[in-house]
Amino acid sequence: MFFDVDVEARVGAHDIACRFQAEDGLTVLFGPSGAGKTSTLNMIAGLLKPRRGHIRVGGRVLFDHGEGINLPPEARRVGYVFQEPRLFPHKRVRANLLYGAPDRDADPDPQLMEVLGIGPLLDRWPRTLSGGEARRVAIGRALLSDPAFLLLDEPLSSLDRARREEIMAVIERLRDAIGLPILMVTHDAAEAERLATRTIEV
Amino acid sequence: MFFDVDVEARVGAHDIACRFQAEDGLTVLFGPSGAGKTSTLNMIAGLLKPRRGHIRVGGRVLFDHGEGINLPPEARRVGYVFQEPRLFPHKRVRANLLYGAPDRDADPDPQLMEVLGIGPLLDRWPRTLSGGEARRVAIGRALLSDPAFLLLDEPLSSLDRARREEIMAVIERLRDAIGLPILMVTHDAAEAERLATRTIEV
Amino acid sequence: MLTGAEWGIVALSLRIGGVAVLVMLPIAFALAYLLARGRFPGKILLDGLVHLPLVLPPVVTGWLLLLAFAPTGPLGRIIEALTGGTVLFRWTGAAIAAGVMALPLMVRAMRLSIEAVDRQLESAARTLGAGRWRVFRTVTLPLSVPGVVAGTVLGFARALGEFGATITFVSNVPDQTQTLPLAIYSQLQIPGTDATVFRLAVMSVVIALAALVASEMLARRAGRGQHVL
Amino acid sequence: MLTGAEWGIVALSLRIGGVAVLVMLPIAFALAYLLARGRFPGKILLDGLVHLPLVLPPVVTGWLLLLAFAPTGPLGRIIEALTGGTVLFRWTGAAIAAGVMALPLMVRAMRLSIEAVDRQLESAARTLGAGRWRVFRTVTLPLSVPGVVAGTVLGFARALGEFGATITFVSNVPDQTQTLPLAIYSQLQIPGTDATVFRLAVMSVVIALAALVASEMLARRAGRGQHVL
Amino acid sequence: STRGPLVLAAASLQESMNAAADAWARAGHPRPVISFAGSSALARQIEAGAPADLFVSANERWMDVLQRDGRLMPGTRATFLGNHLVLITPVSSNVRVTLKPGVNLAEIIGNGRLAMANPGVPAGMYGQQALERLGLWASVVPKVVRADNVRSTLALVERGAAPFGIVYATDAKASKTVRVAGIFPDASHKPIRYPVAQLKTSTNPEAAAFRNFLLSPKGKAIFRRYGFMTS
Ligand SMILES: Nc1ncnc2c1ncn2[C@@H]1O[C@H](COP(=O)(O)OP(=O)(O)OP(=O)(O)O)[C@@H](O)[C@H]1O
Ligand SMILES: Nc1ncnc2c1ncn2[C@@H]1O[C@H](COP(=O)(O)OP(=O)(O)OP(=O)(O)O)[C@@H](O)[C@H]1O
Ligand code: MOO
Ligand SMILES: [Mg+2]
Ligand SMILES: [Mg+2]
Repeated sequence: MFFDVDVEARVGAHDIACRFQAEDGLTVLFGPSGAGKTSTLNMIAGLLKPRRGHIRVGGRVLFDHGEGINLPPEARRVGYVFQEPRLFPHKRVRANLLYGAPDRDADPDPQLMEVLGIGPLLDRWPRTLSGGEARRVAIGRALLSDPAFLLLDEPLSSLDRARREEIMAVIERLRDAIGLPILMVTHDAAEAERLATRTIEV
Repeated sequence: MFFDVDVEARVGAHDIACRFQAEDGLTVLFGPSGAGKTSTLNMIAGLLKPRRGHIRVGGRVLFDHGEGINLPPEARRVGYVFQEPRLFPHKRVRANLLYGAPDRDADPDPQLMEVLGIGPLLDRWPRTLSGGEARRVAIGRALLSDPAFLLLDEPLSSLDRARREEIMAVIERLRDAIGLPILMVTHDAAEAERLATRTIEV
Repeated sequence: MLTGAEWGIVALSLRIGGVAVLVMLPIAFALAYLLARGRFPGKILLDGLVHLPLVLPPVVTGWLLLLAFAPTGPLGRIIEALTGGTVLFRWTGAAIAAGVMALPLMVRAMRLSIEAVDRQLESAARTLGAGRWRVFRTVTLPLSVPGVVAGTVLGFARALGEFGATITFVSNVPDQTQTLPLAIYSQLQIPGTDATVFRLAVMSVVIALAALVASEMLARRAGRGQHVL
Repeated sequence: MLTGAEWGIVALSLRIGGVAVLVMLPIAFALAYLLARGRFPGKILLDGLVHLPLVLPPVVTGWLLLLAFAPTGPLGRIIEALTGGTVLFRWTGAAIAAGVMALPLMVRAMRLSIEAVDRQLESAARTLGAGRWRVFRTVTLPLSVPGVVAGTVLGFARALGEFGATITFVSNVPDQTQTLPLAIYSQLQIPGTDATVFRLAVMSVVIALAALVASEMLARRAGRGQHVL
Repeated sequence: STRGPLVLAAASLQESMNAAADAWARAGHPRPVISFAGSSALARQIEAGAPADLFVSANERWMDVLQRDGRLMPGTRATFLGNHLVLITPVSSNVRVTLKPGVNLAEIIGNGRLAMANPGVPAGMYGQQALERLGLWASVVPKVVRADNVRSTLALVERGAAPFGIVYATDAKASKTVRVAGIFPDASHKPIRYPVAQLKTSTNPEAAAFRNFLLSPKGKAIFRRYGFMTS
């Protein structure tokens, strides 16, 4: 049981409850806009504190209301691609990519740069990137941070088909070769069908 | 000839050139990430000044380098849904929606609110909206501003299938019943196929 | 608590500080906007000029004001022609000194907020049909509220505390230019008046704290949509 | 241009203003951060305390400093015990006065920028494995640079122009506490010294303008990624 | 108008001039409005054209300057008060100094400071003159700290910042926390004299009357109570 999530939170006037268990592989979180998908990912990442319940990932307890456990986000080893890019505006693309990397002086993995098509952008400032370019940098940043699992919030939106294919291939490789468990939000049926080991409705 | 666009611009180190003519109906702008789709829309909206060329929409000259014409954005009667929501953070959803409306005291059209599913959000602040909710408000804001034509930059990304269907139906209605010319960026093949009167590659 | 005369001093200080800041508010915002957004030759010069009252010793500012507003000075003549009076030794003169000294603080804070406004929101407003002026009123200005509030508080506090320029420009005239700082200064020069000094100083603090609390509340209300406070 | 003695005054002013601002910089930022982000009882009180030197008449601030640092005062005793000396009538005392007067301006500007930092960027940094301290150093602090620069300029300008608190606290001692404002004031009291006053005033302006230009360049460089300047 | 005349007065006149104004008000006149500062600062404001009614200086020199520049109403200048110059110290100290040539004032001051008014302020000018004539100036000048008028000087000693200060006898008398440690010989400085004059800019109908009151026996008696000499 890689993911063992059972949480409840209140955002504004909304009560969000989510409960699922999932093995390794890629789990698609699925549900209408406003259902609480992002909120759920935020709870798993440690950015939103649940009112009750527990979150266990890969045997580690990240949160347990009863036992008073609540790991800070930086201790959860999560690779989170947010719904919007959230790049650091004061750092160039290279520094953004390496922000969470174990070795911050090394150059970012050329193969990954190639797949993401961001090699030529390394010296640019985030505000000069196009929508899709920013998103690809955000994906790279999360992947380079040596995560124990991935949270992907619609990572492929605003990417063209060819690029999307290539990045899906990367995700598949992470899922299968490295065995990185992945929790992903998507509205794209084709995407879900191709990647999902299982689908959970929020 | 509704759209008659022939422009060139320089953004950073990139030269972007785009030239097309299109009748009424919906024209899909298509091209890989970073190709210059958003830049082109920005030129048509008056937010980015081309280095040369002209932009004519519905017989009106919006820009003509040779004749020194450059209408300000507010005079172009454009309904622009940006790639990111760009809601006014200091105004509630209702005020955001009505910002460009001819009658700013009237309630926003209930039928449109129904389709967009944002009726219950009218009194919320933008920062409390989910990604898809914010996008829907942005669509509503552009549609309510009584535009002469629409520029849509991936308007349906981050929306679930059901909602996407409904909004596509609205766009079809605008296209056919009202005859509003539309220029739209999308990476979704199904979307493009269903809506596009023609497709232009950037 | 305070004697009648002391209440008079408090009232005078509030009037002078209040008028100074209210009159300076639009001027300061216009300058801040120009400095944040404008591109024109001499911008650095204007920037420097605005900062001048901050960097010049207050007594020099007071002295320059005195030269300008004296009956024979350039501004003094204009005022004489318009109103038949003078601002020297009058509360109006003290308000001028306070306003001039407060100006750079107001401009800096406002400018900081204007520079932080996301210009893409202004673009969005223009595509929605809003002209420059409406965009300014409905987007730029409200999004600069934190800076306007901070600038107003700083300016009001500075105006309340103004001393060097006031005493040099309009002297220390009871009921006209004797604000709290000048009154305290006078008392400090009279042996055995520590109790009065203390009372007046406490009054300064109370007024300033009240202004602060009010401004925090204002900022909180105005910022509701923008920040999580 | 200037006489040797006048150059000495300029050098002294720069030293006092520079030391005051440099020492206050981390203190001001820490206070700004606390006020922008902290939630604790007595926050309004701390806020008020920080603003005190701004709102209190400078002469009162000087007087309070004098009471505290006099040989018999609480802080004076500590300093005597530690260093065997005193800050009264010394340039160190003048720097204390200048620093205290500059503090509220520095804190306000920095706070404004800290409040404008997008906290979602901090969340992003934490998911990337950065602890609170690294997030502070690499995200919050650099994104607050506009406020830090503005605060430093305001503070330095204020320190250079400080008059009332300095003269009350450490008097007007040539080579020790006689900064530009005090030197100008001394000259202003003697009718017929306009030429000297003018030279020194111009020098104040030149220094301040130089600091301003330097800060604009700094802000531009630091803000390259953030604003379109 | 019901406003009293605006009087610019030397800082050393704080209590006495207020007492005179009170007495004048009790006699049924509008109370004069008084602004105190160092005489030189006031002279500068008048030079700039500041419209006041009366000026009382702590020395003749600044009145001379104003007269030369035509700022005084002719025939209204009159000298009416005199004072002494003293060395003060906190009451807690028991130092006594006979101020005469050769006394080692620098050593008596020790590590402390000697507070004086700015050189342009009358009290500062008298003080420097006295120390120079007594041959003490060169040795004490490194210890001198300046204040913007005689009352600020007094405050430095009162607050314990400086162990010694040079002020007028009347200032020492006004304070309970300082005492006189030594008196400067009258011959060591120009005689300390306070002239009054009505200013050219004066428009207040009561100005002349209040000036006359100050010069009257009744007025002078008030100042004598505060330690001034009258002529
Ligand atoms: N501060 C808040 N105040 C009120 N409601 C909020 C607040 N934050 C979030 N919500 C609401 O909580 C619900 C869940 O939000 P969440 O962002 O998790 O949705 P989502 O499933 O990710 O949607 P989308 O697919 O549109 O991104 C939404 O209806 C949203 O409006
Ligand atoms: N200020 C700038 N400096 C340098 N390059 C820039 C700047 N602004 C934009 N560009 C580049 O111009 C190109 C076109 O950008 P644009 O936003 O128009 O692309 P797009 O087709 O909309 O891409 P996407 O589908 O990713 O949104 C991109 O390669 C982008 O990196
Ligand atoms: O003019 Mo004074 O009384 O010497 O300060
Ligand atoms: Mg979401
Ligand atoms: Mg784009």
